[in-house]
Amino acid sequence: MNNSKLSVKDLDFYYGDFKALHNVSMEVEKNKVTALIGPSGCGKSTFLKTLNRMNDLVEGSKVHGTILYDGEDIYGKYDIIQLRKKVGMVFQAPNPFAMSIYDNIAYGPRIHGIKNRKVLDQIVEKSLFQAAIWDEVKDRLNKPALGLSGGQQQRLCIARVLAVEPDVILMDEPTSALDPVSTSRIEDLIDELKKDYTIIIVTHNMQQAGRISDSTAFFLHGYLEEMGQTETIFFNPSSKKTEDYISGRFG
Amino acid sequence: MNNSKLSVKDLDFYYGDFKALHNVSMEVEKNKVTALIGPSGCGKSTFLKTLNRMNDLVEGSKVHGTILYDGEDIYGKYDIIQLRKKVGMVFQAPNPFAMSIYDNIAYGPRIHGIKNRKVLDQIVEKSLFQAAIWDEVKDRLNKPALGLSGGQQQRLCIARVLAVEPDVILMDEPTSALDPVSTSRIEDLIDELKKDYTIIIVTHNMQQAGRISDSTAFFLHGYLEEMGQTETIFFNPSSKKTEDYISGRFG
Amino acid sequence: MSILLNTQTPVTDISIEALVNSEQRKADTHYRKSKRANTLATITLWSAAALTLAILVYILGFIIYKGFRSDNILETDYINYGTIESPLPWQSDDTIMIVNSDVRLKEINGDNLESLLKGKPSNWGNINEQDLDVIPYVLDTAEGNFGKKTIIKNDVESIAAAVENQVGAFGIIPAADADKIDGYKLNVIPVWSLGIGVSPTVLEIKDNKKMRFIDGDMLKDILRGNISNWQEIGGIDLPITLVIPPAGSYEYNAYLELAGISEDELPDTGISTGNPAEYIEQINKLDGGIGIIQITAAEANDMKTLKYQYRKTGRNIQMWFLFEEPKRAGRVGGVSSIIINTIYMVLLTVLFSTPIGIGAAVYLTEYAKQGRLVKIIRLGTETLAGIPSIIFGLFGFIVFVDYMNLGIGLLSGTLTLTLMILPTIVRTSEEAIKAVPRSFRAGSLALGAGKWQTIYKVVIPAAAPGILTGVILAVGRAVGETAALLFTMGFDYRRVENLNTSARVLSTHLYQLVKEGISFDRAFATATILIVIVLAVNVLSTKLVVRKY
Amino acid sequence: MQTKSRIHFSNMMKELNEQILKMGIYVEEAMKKAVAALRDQNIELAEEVIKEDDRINEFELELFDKVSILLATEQPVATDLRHLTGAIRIISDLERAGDYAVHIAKGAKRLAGETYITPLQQIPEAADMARQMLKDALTAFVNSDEELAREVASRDDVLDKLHKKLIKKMLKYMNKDSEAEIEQAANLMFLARYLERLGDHITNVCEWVIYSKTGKHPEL
Amino acid sequence: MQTKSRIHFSNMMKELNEQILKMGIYVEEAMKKAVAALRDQNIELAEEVIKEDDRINEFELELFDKVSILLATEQPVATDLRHLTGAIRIISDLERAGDYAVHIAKGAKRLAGETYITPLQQIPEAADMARQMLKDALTAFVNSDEELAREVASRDDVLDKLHKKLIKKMLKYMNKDSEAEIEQAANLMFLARYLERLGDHITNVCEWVIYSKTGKHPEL
Amino acid sequence: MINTDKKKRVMEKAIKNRARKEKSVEIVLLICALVSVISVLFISVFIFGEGLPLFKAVSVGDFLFGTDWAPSNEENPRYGILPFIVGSIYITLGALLLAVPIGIMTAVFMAEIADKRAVEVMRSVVQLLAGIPSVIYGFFGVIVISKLIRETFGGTGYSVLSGAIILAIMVLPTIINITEVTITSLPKSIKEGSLALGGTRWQTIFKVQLPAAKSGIIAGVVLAMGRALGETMAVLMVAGNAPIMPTGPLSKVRTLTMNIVTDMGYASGDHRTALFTTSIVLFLFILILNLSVNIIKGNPEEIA
Repeated sequence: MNNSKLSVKDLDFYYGDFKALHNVSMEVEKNKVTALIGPSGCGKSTFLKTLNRMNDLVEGSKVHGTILYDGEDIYGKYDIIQLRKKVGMVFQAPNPFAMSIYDNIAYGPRIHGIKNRKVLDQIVEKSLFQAAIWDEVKDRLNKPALGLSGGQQQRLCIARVLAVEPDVILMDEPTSALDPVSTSRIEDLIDELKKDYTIIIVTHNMQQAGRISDSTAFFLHGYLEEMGQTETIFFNPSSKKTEDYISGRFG
Repeated sequence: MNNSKLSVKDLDFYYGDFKALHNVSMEVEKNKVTALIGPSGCGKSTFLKTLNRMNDLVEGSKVHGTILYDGEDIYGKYDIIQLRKKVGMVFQAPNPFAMSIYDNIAYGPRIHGIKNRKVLDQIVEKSLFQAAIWDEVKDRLNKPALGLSGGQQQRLCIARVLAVEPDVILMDEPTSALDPVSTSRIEDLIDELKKDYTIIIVTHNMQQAGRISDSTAFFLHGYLEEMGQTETIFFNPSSKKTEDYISGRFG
Repeated sequence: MSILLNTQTPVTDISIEALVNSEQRKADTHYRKSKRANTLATITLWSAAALTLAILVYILGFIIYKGFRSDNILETDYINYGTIESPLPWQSDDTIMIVNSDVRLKEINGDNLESLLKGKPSNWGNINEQDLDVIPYVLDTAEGNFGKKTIIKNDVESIAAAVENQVGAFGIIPAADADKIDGYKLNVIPVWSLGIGVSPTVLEIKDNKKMRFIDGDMLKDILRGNISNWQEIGGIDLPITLVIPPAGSYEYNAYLELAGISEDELPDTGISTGNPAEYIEQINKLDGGIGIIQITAAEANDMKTLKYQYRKTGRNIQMWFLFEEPKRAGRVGGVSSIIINTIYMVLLTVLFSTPIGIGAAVYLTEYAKQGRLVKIIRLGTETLAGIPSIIFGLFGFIVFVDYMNLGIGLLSGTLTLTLMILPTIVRTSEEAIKAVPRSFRAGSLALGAGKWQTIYKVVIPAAAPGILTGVILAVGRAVGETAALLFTMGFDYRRVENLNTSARVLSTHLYQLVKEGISFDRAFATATILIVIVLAVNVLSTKLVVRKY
Repeated sequence: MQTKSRIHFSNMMKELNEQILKMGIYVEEAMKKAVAALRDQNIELAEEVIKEDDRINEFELELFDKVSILLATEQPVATDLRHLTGAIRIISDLERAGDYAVHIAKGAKRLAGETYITPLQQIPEAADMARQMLKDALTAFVNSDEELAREVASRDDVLDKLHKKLIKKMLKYMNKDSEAEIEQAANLMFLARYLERLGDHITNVCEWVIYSKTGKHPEL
Repeated sequence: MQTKSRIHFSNMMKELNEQILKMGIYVEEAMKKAVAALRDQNIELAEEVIKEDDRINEFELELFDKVSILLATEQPVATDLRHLTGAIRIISDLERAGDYAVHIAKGAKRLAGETYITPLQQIPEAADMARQMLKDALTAFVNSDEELAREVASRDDVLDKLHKKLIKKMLKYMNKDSEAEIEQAANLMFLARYLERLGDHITNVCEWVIYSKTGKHPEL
Repeated sequence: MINTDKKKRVMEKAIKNRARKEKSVEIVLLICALVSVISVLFISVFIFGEGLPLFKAVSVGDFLFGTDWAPSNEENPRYGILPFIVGSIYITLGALLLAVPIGIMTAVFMAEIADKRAVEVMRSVVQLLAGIPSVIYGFFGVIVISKLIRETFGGTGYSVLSGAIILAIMVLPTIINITEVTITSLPKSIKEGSLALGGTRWQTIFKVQLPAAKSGIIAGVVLAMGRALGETMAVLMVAGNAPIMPTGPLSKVRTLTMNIVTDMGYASGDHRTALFTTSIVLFLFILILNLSVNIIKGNPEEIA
């Protein structure tokens, strides 16, 4: 597939002896929103974290299979720092650093060697603008980021990711800690961002997956049970298990 | 209304100087499930807690107005211990005590003076049975309750409430900490329990309110914005705010 | 993007490429730098942790090692070397010493043996720090200047039997009769009687240097003729003149054994002598002369002797140490009464502090309304926790000892300690109680339980492991505390009789032993006991894993 | 992970199905009565049909609301959702079928005084057939029985043939001179037409059954 | 608490509305062409209408799926939901309207060779009126314009009157002797009937508009 | 019916008893809670009561800034404690200088680098270091540190340096514990956030985590300072205990705490009072440090 940004082949993942992912293969299309759904412990978050190797942090974890990012194997020679720069991540709970709003956004560019203040200014403004929070914070860039509301913090975190110019953005239940209003805003933002980025989002909220994603992958017990167009998954899934899950029934 | 179990009239509630509830009036029907919905901080949980005076625990809280339980004013001479016995409560996160399953259920009857082992045995079995968890735990009544899964713990907590023979059961987002499977079970249980009990449930999950409740009350900024048959609220609410909230839109 | 757009204008293309290249290079450099910094930082952090670990291992290892194994450099007039059996200096025949098996004795030198036989001292304490009466037995054939208490028997077997049965008894028997004591439960003790005789010139002071002692290796080298000048072993510049004892004499055999050589290997430089008198004279007369000799003989002839330095290793702390009462400021005996005092102190302290501590914690977490009172109580607790123990000591001294007239003793001490560890218990209990989820309380209250019922039946049981951990940690602290006890509990090392009796505990005992320089071996042993308690406290407190809710 | 969950929803769905069946029975009854009225020239029966159509219409709206409320409160997806959207169309077809019964009843009223130009044969026959089809189609819906639905739909051809036959016959009568006969023939032609349309609606129901089962729109 | 949220959903709804309008235009075109074919006795035009009906039918299914998918993925409630369930019924009415255009086209084909017994006047008139009603009804739907919907529905009476007038006229012709004339009259009667039905469907659309606005089923 | 009546009566009785009990329990608990406060009050009152009268005989200036401590001089007793104040400060700062870098780095190691088992080992190491009684540290100092200093730098080995080293070891656990707790209690997501942006571990620790843990670490250092300042036994045994102004790292030194212990055994009259006055100075030092810990610690909670 030419449009494939990430291409996962026969991925197995182990936490110690526990096999958390079984033989997962998946193509993630460019400039699309792909939602990963499934019950708790199904491996969706684990899978997400294999994509920018955040799982390397877990002791005793092991990966088999290949993940190609733009055709290169990220578990091969691909440099992990470069990978994480290209494949950004937004977390469940907003996690701004205990610094000013400006420094939060500038943190990424700075650690990647950009020191010129003007360039940083530009990056900060652009990122905040893209994350649809510029208007709310432009007058208090030097205030602590922790003073923002939860929803604002999450958009700030998205802006922080945008500042290092990623290609793919992974989101791990980015709205589960937010109220409905903030959730709506983030969802709108995701809709906006997919013009420029490839987005993969884990969500336990089926409605959310339905609303914002183009493709949906359903994980169960570490297996990729079904993947397809979101419309198909929600309207006419081929697997009984998928249907049971999305319709809130089991067994 | 003859069918009214709880009758709230012109209730104001203050946390210190902050007025958390404004002039709320509501009739809660017997053997029905009433859902309280609304955005975070709208007062729905606060309202719930006024019904069994759990809000008394909060320093500086103040109540105006009347709440009649079976016609008696619970903020009048009504004994608080009796009230809480009659108006049981299930919490957001399952909170079994750090004791055995048996002792958890027997705790309530014991503090109310029942010491006879045979009677306790009966109560324990009946309550667990009612809470649809008897089959899962009957062989390990003496094991610690904290060893159960989240969903089981929550049903245990419901059983614990049933053991003191309440009349009304208040539930404060009882499934928000549970996975979809456990949530389904609790919802089924609620459907079952309403035959014998009057249930009031706070939920931030609108779908849940739709699924399980007979009446729905929508709170906003401490006001009871709208209350009515769940079907009406979800299908044809009279308030624009209600509609915006339930359809995920604001403003 | 712009690169793609500009492909039609090659000029711009090149400049952009150059720009991109330079940017790329800059990024690469930065990238390499940050990687290197990362490695360096990791190494530094590892080292810091390793250092911390090393400090602990060293401290514990050192003290525990010394606690179980005494390892001292000692100096004596006598050669303590190998298995040399010596004749008693005042007897011509070889003799051996047999000792009751309860007497802790591994070797003895001639002087000590002689004084024991004379009945001075009459207690083993001076010899081996053991509080036992000395009961000497000798054969009627033995010659010597014996004390009044020395019991004379007429056969070896009866001596052996008496020594076996009487605690503190020892006997002297001919070496030839060694086979007669087979089957008796008693110890045979080697007796040292040899010393190192030198000519007075060796001990002269020159250039601020003086020959002071000699150790086993030096002696061996000298006897083998490997060393020719005193300078080589720290003495003055003076050639060594080795005097060889008369062939066949006791000294001669000892010489060979000490040097580890056969007769043929005797060094050529050595000056041979024919009889004991000549031997003694040669040593005395020759410049830099040296020879091994019976101390009694040396004393009799006014011969100078060199100190012999040796390393004495052995078991230090042993079971008896725990179960014997200390005597003579701890110089003698064990620490049994001190351990008992320590236990009393801990029990009393826990008894006083635990209920108050838990009560305070419960009040703070469950009852107190957020307000000035809580702030004051919390501030009070924190301040109390920060006050140095010496100030507690002073306070205890004025208030409990002086003002309340409880005297320096157990009660004053434990009350002082109670105040000291109270904050620890309050704080850990508070944390344990706070860690019990609020939902437990809500759950209980919502069932119609009262507040105290809820606390008593739900909260405290759930917090019990945490509270217990706190108490154990507090015990650990109490056991180790010294400064607060200096002026409040006193130093009486006997077992306490009542609450007002001055009482020494392990920590103060250790302090006394070190401060007064009584015995470092005892100090190490006491420190080891303290450390074992600390280890036990730690293991216990971590074993009580605080429940995760 | 077995749990018999969403009991409430399952019950609601079952109730809905039962009510759709009930509506089907009403329509069928109306059909039966209308044809009987036609055959027996029974004006009262015909009027009864006309009057009862209101009930069917109301029933449709009631069921429509019920489906909507299920959509609002239970937020179903996949098969459940298709079942409900299919139901919206099915009740609309049923209502339409009811309308045709009314049309027939009205026709019956108009023709009540006249002597039939020819013994009524095909019309009651076709009506019986249509009624059976309707019954079966709803059974297929309730049981999500795709095969039955296809079979019922195939029967429509027979109905069409009957219709054509009747039209031909009527046109013959229309060539006659009697004004009354011509008018009657025209009337009967309309009635036959209604029955044919009814068949189409039943075919539609079958299509929706298959759709709600498979998610695909079949061409029957 | 102001936020212009659920942009995606709003866009999807807008798109759906546009497509329903588009479907309406198709139907209207078909209507226009069919009536033109009838008037001008243009067989080709008639056949075009018949052929193009497939597109309308497909369009209906497409829109139905679109609505279903919106229901599945966006899980709307209240007004949004009613708008969507209303849409299901409206597109079904539009499709039916398309069918009537086909019927008219078929009639046009049948009558193509004949000389009209009377100048066609009412039929194109009624058709124009119906087309305008259709347009307005859909505008009302897209704008949730209750008033317009009511107004459009009220126009149906005029349509009905026109129809009755035409029927009366035709029955007159039927009393004549010419076989051809009678058949033509019968045919034209049918055509008029279709237009009347069309009006009913447009009225239905109006009802659904009001329903999706108010949640209540109006009786228009 | 009879049964329910009985049940009801039983319950009513239970309710009545409960109410009475609740009140008395609360009072008892309040008394427990007040013990700490009362103790602190008593300690202050008695220390000040015993110590302040000295200023009748000696001026505050002479006491605080006098460099001569000669209480036994019968004709002209002098009570200058400046050498002890300076000594305390020297030893404390020396100890912090050694302990802070090692402590923080060890804590970072535990929080960020070490695997689970290494962390467990290090935790028990720190806990043990904290648990070892000061008298043992003192003993160890006498046997090992003093000897080391003596053999390396000459002199007696009892010196500021020995005291600082032994105190450094003693306050190490305080610094490690508080720093580690502060770092690990930072939300994991902060670290993940930085790593996910392509930050190296080093950058993450030093640019994100340590700054976020700043106030906790400072609180730990101040707390350690208090410990060091108040420590008695260990320094008493290794620091030489000479009442002179320390001149360098190898100089013998006496701290405030040592001064109290040393003379308390035999002092009387003004001399004894002077010792209490010394303890007032120590007490005030500690109070100031504790207060500042409270202020520093207060901040992160407000943010969180």
